[in-house]
Amino acid sequence: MNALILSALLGVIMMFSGILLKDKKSIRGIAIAGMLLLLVMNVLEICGTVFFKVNTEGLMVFDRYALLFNTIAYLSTLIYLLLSAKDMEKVGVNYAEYFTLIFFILCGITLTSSFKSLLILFLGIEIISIPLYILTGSDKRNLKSNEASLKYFLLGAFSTGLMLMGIALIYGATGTFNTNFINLYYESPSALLIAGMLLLLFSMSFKVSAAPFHFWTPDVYDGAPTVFTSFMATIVKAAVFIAFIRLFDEAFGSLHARWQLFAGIITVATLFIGNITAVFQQSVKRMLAYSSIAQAGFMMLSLYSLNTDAKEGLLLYTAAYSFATIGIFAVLIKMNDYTFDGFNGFAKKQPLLAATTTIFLLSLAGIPLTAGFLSKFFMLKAALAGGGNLWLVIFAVLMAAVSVYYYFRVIQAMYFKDGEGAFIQASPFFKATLVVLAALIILLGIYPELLFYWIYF
Amino acid sequence: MQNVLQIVYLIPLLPLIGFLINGLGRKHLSKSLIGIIGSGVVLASFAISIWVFLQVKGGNTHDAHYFDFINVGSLKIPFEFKIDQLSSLFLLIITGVGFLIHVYSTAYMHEEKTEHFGRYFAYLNLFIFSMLLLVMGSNFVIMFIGWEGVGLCSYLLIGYWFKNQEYNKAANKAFIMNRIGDLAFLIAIFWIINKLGTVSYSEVFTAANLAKLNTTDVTVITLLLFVGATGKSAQIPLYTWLPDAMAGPTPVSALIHAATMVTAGIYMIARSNLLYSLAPITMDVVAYIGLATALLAATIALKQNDIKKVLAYSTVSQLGFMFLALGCGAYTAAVFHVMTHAFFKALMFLGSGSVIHAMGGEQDIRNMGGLSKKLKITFITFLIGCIAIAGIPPFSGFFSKDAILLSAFEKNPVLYGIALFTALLTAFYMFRLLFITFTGKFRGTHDQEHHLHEGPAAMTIPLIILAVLSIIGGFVGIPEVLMHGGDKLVEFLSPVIPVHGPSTVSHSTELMLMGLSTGLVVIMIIFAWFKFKNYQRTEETGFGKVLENKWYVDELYEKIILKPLNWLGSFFNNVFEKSVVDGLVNGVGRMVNYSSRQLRLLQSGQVGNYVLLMVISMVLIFVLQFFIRK
Amino acid sequence: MAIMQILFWLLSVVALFSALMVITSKNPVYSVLWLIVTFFSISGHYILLNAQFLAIVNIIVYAGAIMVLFLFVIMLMNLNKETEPQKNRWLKMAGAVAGGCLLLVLVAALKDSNIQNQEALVNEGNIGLIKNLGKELFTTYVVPFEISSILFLSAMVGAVVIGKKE
Amino acid sequence: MPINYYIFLSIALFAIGIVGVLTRRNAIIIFMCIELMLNAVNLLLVAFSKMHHKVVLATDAATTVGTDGQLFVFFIMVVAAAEVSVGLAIIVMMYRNIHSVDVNFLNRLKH
Amino acid sequence: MVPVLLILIPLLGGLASFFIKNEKAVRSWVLFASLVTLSISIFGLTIFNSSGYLQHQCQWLQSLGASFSVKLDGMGQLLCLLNAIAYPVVILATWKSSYTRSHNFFGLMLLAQAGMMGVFLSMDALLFYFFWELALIPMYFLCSQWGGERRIAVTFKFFIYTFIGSLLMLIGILFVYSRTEAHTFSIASFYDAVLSDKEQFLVFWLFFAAFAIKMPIFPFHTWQPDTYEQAPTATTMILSGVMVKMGVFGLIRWLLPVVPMASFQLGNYVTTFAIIGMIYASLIAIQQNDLKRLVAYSSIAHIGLMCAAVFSENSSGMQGTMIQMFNHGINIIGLWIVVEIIERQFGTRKISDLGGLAQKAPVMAILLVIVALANIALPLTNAFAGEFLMFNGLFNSLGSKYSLWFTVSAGISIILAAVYTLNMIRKVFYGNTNTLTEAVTDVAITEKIALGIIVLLIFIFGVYPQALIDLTEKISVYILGEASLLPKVRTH
Repeated sequence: MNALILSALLGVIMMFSGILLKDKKSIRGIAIAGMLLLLVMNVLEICGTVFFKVNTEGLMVFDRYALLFNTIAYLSTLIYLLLSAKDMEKVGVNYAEYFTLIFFILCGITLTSSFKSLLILFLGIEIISIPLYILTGSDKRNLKSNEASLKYFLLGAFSTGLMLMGIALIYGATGTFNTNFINLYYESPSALLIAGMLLLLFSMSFKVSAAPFHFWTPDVYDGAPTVFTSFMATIVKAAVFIAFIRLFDEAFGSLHARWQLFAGIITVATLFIGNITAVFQQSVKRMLAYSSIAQAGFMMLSLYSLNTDAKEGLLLYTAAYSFATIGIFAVLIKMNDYTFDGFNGFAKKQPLLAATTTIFLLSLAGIPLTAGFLSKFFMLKAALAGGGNLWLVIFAVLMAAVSVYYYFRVIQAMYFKDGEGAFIQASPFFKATLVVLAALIILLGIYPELLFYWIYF
Repeated sequence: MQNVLQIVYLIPLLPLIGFLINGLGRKHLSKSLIGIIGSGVVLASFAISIWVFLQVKGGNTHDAHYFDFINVGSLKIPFEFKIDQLSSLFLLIITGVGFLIHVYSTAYMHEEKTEHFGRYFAYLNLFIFSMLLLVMGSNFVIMFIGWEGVGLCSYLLIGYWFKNQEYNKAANKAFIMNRIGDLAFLIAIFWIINKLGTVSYSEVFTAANLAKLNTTDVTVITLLLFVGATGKSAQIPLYTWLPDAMAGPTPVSALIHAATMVTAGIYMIARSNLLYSLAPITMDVVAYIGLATALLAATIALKQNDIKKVLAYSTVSQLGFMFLALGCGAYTAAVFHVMTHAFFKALMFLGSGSVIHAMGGEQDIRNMGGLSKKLKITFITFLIGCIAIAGIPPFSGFFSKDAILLSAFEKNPVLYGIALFTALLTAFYMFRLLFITFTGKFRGTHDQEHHLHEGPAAMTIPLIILAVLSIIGGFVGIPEVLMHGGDKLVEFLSPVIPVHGPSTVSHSTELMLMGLSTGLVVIMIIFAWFKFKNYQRTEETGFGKVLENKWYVDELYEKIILKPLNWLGSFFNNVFEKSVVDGLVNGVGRMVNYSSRQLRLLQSGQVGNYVLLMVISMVLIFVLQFFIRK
Repeated sequence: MAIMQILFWLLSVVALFSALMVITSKNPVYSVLWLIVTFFSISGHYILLNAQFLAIVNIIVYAGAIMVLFLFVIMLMNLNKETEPQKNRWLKMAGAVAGGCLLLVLVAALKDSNIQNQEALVNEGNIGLIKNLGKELFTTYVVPFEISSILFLSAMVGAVVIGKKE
Repeated sequence: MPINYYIFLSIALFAIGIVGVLTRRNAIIIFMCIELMLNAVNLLLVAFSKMHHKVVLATDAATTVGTDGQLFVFFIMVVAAAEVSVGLAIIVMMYRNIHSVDVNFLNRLKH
Repeated sequence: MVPVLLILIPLLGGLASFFIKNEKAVRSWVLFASLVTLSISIFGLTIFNSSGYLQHQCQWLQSLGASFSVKLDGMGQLLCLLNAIAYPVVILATWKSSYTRSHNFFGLMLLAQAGMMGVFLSMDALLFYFFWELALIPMYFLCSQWGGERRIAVTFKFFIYTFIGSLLMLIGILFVYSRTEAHTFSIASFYDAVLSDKEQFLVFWLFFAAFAIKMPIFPFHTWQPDTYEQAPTATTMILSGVMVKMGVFGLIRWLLPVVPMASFQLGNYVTTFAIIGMIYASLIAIQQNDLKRLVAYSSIAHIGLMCAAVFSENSSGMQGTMIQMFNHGINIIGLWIVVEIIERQFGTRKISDLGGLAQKAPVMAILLVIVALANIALPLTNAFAGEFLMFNGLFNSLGSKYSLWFTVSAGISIILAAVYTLNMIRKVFYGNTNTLTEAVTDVAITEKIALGIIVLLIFIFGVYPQALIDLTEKISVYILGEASLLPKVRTH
């Protein structure tokens, strides 16, 4: 609750700061300070100090899982702002508004991570989506940006329609929007319920860009201004995933056997399309878009196998994935050639950045000692637990091997090829932040208890 | 109290030390010093061997255990020396002949550069060391160590002049052919381990253990051992390396490829005679192979013109005789022949060495002739050698060969007939060699002619000593008929090689056979004298050419073994490796790439298509849910 | 009850027909108008179901504000002509078929659901009245209500960001 | 009214909306079709709310069961309004740049 | 404590050396670090049997059921010793050859060492996997940064290929884990895990994929010759000397005891392939004209024998393999050193371009001949005991009725080994010098030391292999006990 209200307030504050202050630096300052405050508030709430006692009975529940995820999301956002806030200036004039929207999105994230009623889920997702449509299109002079935003908007609205239809059907079958009550209707569920559930599955798959509902992702991530791609590819996606697994755990957990097959199909499709298509990309940005699909495929495993490992693992996964991807994007933004060749000879010019980028890539590829490995490990473990589907796991693993191919192409370009990848100088602060981020990833990779400790202490 | 024979480790140790000194210090020591060290250590071990021999003669045999070599689970392979009649006898031969040849070498190799001189002696010492290991080992593994060791040394010494790639090829050939034999030997060892769980003679050759082995086991083991022997002792089909081995310096040929190493096979079989006695089939095989080899080699030797080649083939032939003896169960006779053969064959090789030395490296007998005037000692000693090998009483060769022929006759008169024929051939080609080389008039160049001279004392003295030995060496085994209790060797070896009853052949027959062989040999020699006393070079034709070309056996091997293997190798290397092993892996990679290129076309960029695809997949899933998996 | 039946059928037919016209008529302006008709008929259904508040809101917000906005934009882009470029036939066909399949599948799936014999209370029941809804909205649903204000804020900001000339 | 009628009616409207999205090229029309889909949902929700209301009404005269359904519709309208404002803004921006609202021209980003 | 140090010192040493920019300094630092490691591992040998110091366990990832537990048992001792010896030798041998940004080079080398140490020491499946990958990553960078001209593609193939293997192994690990009673990754619980026959086969292949690719055995060896050819020689030494042993090690520690049934049943097939591979590789080796490729293929042949011997599942084969892992490591490093010297002097590895080195560089010639002879397992060189035992094991293997044929055909490959080794010696060192080899200079002092150490080891363990055998006796008995199909008697 702290975070929810505060983030809304911060959004408003940023809005006015845009009008009052002209100096971008101070605007950025406020935003980062606010972000920090937000983070602190949230941690306080975890520790049990709630400032706003609002009764959200049956609508929201701020349990530890939600709060923990919020912490991850806020932390990633903080890092994201520290790394890339400056680069938003390049996008357009409405500097403060961007922050406003980001804070509103965080507000939506807070909703989706802690909803108990489908109404809140719906509102949350909309609060996330609408600002994203705008951020995607915020580079107005850039046709790609326009196109991306329009595509995103049309498809997003369409999927919203699907979602609403699903909710309506479920309401018809159960007469409630509260997930816990929905979960009670498991013996001889009516066709309405099943249909609604499937529609929700589709629309959520769309939001997390799982095949075959992923089509918007590459275009939108590619077209959107890179700063915002970074944001929506990481924190937003993670948040929606948390909502996804919450929904299907709390509302349809009792029907698991019913939808597991479809979850499996979607997982396989996502893994396949994401990884295979990424192989042939020439632009790193687009490659990362596909890789985000591939990673989504791995996260889908947690949905497929709905158990404790899966849920904990998903938390770790979101953290690992967000951190790594934010890091890579932060570096990518500074490049002015987004193709693989743009990275040629990068290590010679910027050894430190190259090293950190390598760590991020290794983490995405799931190499041990990085958080990426453990998160994938959790997914596999969850999928195998209790005689899960071995072939699915083997397939996932082979796809992970494929993913190594395109991640390592970047490493090869950076280290083993020579070239004039022109590169805007990075401030020492930027470098320091990246190093901290990399250290964080390694730390999570060696000592994940750091995270799990908070779930039950 | 500990047995005095515990110190026998000195015998192999001294040559090893010599090897180390000469090997490491070859740059810094003077030639004379190298020579002294090289020969000295062997002399020392010879002295110890004599002492050991006397000990053994006094009835003191001993297994000297030093440390556990390999000790896995129930399998125990100690590093242990066995000192008994057989090994002590071989010790004498190896160290004794070895010493003489070392001495000879000091003079023969004197033109070599110091470091190479040192290298040479290092190799020789190393060889002596391994050979001693071979005969002293108290179990098959130690024997195998020596076995491969001598193989290595022969490889090194054949390739001693490493600038000449032909020599190196010969060296490789020797080593690899030996390896083939060694593999069989190895498998035999595994078989024994598998059946008896031990490898040491004292345990394998106990009646209890031998009883454990059924006929097939014994037959297979013995056959495998025999294959090993054919490798080392140059029998059919693995004999072809020996003539090529003549690439090495002549003393080496004398030591390794005549006196000692090649007799390892005989030693092994004699050592495991108890096994062989249980395997009649193997015995036949051994006998026939031996005889066949003897005959084949003898025929080839008839037409060779390289002095050393002739001797090489005669060696192969003589080894064949020894195997014949083994095959006929006359192990003692074989060992006896090993000894005498060591004397006269070493003698003849050294003799040929001094000839070559005198001729300045010339080896083709067609360019020699009439050397008897210049090289008196060489001529006389060589003559003695020839008489010995031809088997004229009372020279050593007579007794040993007679024993063999007798055993052959016992087994089967046909064998005897062929063996006798071979013996006659031997006499013929040896004297052919003698006459072409030493009689008639000189056919070489002029500077060769007035450069002819007898070698220094270091070369002549060994010759003389060996000559004496080849004369008297036979008296240790005078057959019963000629002198009662004359056959000292048999009774000496009896603890190792049990004597099975008195010979079935009546004394009269035996005497008759002796007379027959001797007579025929003499005739042969006279025939050779008339044919070759003044030899003119003639081109070989017809069958003679086949013999000159060694029955084209090398070419045959080339065709049926080397070519196919090479073809297979290049097929694997160029075709299989690239197209299959790599092909599969790269193929997968290419497939991924291709499917990636196709799959991205799905991302058409058209919103309409995206929605369409989404709707279709929705419909499909609905259908799946509601109409297929009710 | 008969009058209710008739009204229901009438409204349904109107709704479906106008909806079809929306997607078939060449001229965008017509589509807008037809859509407005659809909205009206849906509002009619609301009234039928005695959900007066929603009926009103639907007319005001949708048929009123939103549709006017649409119309306004279309006029602004003067798209009011017949010459809208068409998709190629096969794609249209495919689209139609796919949509039809979805319809069929859903109908087939839901026709014998376990609530098929239930009925929607028509013309009675007062939950649809402003009084009741308002009470609920400002007690139980106050939080979402406030949250939706954020939605509007962000929409507003967004409109500014997108629309403002630079 | 049997609830099935409402279900079918709204599903039909929904499907029509989808077909519209699939068959038209004009972004605005597509958007309108999406609005149509939303309305179909609204109708369905109201119908369901009344259905549930009826069930309970039989036992308890003062029940407010079903209110949440209608409130949900209210929220949907709210969201739709917001969406429309943003969506039209985007479409206008698009039109400013390429002087067309034809979605088939949105093909810079592909593969 | 000792095992922890064995991992930590290379790790820290490596990390430290990233920051030493001066080449000379970093060399000496790395040499120092590796010597410290060596001394520790020797210390470990001296306190063998006093197990208190030789194992260490502490909490790590307990929420996953894993723990950081390392133990220095006989096999571990042997391989860690190999690993520890290899590094100083390699560093000395490559003292002359310089690398761009050498601090990175040596840093990565030491990291790889740490990883391999971990693999040999870890008593926890997850930990094992961690180190398994950890050893691979530095190798990737080493090979594709400092290798030959085709390095990037080749190394990438190598990396992905092995990576796929290890991922499959990961699945296997997870699968077994899900079947353990205690739900831990500890090796004991893995040995106790009860799997049905079907599951055993499954797990067998999953694990075997990783090991087969790593060793590699026919037909999974496609990465190896290219990688050895392209990688910088120092790296190749470590790859073939130490890293390849990880595969065999894995078979022994993580495959046989975990799925005894499947290992017993499938042993014959594996052995068949291993032996086909031996002959295949030997025949190819005869054809090679490139020294590196020749050695690479010979290594495939040797590894094949080890793999076959492991599956003979008797003490002779098992211990033979264990000591052979060590000895083969020593010998092949020796071979690489000579290759390295030759390549650095003449800039070519083509056998046909060389010749007559023996005249000009006798020391090199002699040392090479010794190493080469060890490579073909001549008696009184270290390899003999190992190969003898392995062949013996193969011949006496209980599982197979084809053991005789296995032995014979495997034996053929040792004849072929003699062929290519001797031909190599003949063509490179004997005969007359040519214009290229006229200018050869004999080995430098550092190389002499390196090769000297190797030759010394060759002879020590050739004459007294029992030292190694004693070291590995207990562990091999233990593992065979675990791997036996008879009802197990638990010792832990």
